[in-house]
Amino acid sequence: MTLDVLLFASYADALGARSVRVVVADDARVADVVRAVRALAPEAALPERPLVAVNHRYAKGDQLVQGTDEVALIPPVAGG
Amino acid sequence: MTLDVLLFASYADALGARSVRVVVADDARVADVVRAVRALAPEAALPERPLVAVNHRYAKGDQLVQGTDEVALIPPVAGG
Amino acid sequence: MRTAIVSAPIDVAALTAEVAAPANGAVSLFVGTVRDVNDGRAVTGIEYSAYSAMAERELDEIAREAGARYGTTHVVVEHRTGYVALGAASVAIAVAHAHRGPAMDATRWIIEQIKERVPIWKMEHYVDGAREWVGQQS
Amino acid sequence: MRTAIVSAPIDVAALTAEVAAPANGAVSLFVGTVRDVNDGRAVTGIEYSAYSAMAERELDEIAREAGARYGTTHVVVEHRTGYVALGAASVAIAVAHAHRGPAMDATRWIIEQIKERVPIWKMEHYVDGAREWVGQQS
Repeated sequence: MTLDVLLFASYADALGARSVRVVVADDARVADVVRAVRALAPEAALPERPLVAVNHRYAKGDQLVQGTDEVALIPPVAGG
Repeated sequence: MTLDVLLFASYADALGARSVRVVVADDARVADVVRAVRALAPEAALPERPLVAVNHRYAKGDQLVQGTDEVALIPPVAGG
Repeated sequence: MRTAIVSAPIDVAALTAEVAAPANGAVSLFVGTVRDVNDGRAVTGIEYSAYSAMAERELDEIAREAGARYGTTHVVVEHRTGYVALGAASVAIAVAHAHRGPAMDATRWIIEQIKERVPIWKMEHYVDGAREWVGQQS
Repeated sequence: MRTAIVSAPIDVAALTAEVAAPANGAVSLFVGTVRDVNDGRAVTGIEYSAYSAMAERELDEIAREAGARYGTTHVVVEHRTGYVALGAASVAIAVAHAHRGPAMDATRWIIEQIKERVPIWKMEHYVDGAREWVGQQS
């Protein structure tokens, strides 16, 4: 399936885009999506295990992803 | 010596006055002043050991009192 | 640093503005207000009275101690006297600090100290017309 | 209870008024502001960006959790996005409660949670013209 993964702050800068399109297996999990995004980024631009949100909630690496999900990579937060 | 002892809140109500005049020995201590004030009050209207301030500072029972001191009996405080 | 016993309404926004400074990343504010019910009795307002000269001295000392303890000079405290109606502020404490932790710690320390040692008393006015000193059952 | 990610200046006095209620004896407020120096570098302002939909959801969840945990529905939180100048508020939290302890506890819990989990990022602008993401050295 094809997914548009949202990027923010330093991650968006690293990839020069607010979102990137990746193709993953239909039974892909969060970790697979991360791997696919990292393959598009310069070496070491993204950490191995960035925080990921699926449909506006933090998700673990083994969570299954569906084609209709909104997936986002979340840089270390700095609100306040 | 003669002292005008200041009273507040429920203590002022108990004695029907904002201050009372007492006569104590020249070498009187805070506890002596308290005793003199209690002698003017209805039974149980003042506790045996009320808080006392001398010149705007809390004072212990054994502190010596001078005729020029401002002495006050302080009911349980309830600020805030 | 400023503390005062005041007889006019407290302007909370002004206090907050007063402590602000470019070196501070945090402002903590506490406002005590008159509640509609206390110990199950309906309250219409509270009459605050103070031993003013001593209360001013104690408030000032509390602010100074808080400043030394938590590392800031940006402390403002005002406490009301007179009749304070339902919902109105009886006390307001504003503390600004470079960091949030000490700003909030100082605010809490100040209100606890005020309750413990500032010579201020309150007489509650109840809906049924009764009036009573608070916390002075002898 | 109300939370919002906002792009206009935060009206701190309005927030304080918004949580007030006759049953409350305490209002606690925390305001985070932009400091003039961070890690030894002179700052002119901070550009806040957010994953807005998720940030709104997290803020709302934090306020609800705080309400349940500390026993109040009188919680208002606003967090800025966009450019926030030196001294201006980036976040404000107002909590009212019958009692002062839980009001202050809830305020502190909320700001800690915001810092931990709300997807908001800041880029500091320095006097020398440089700009840098904060806390994102990879």
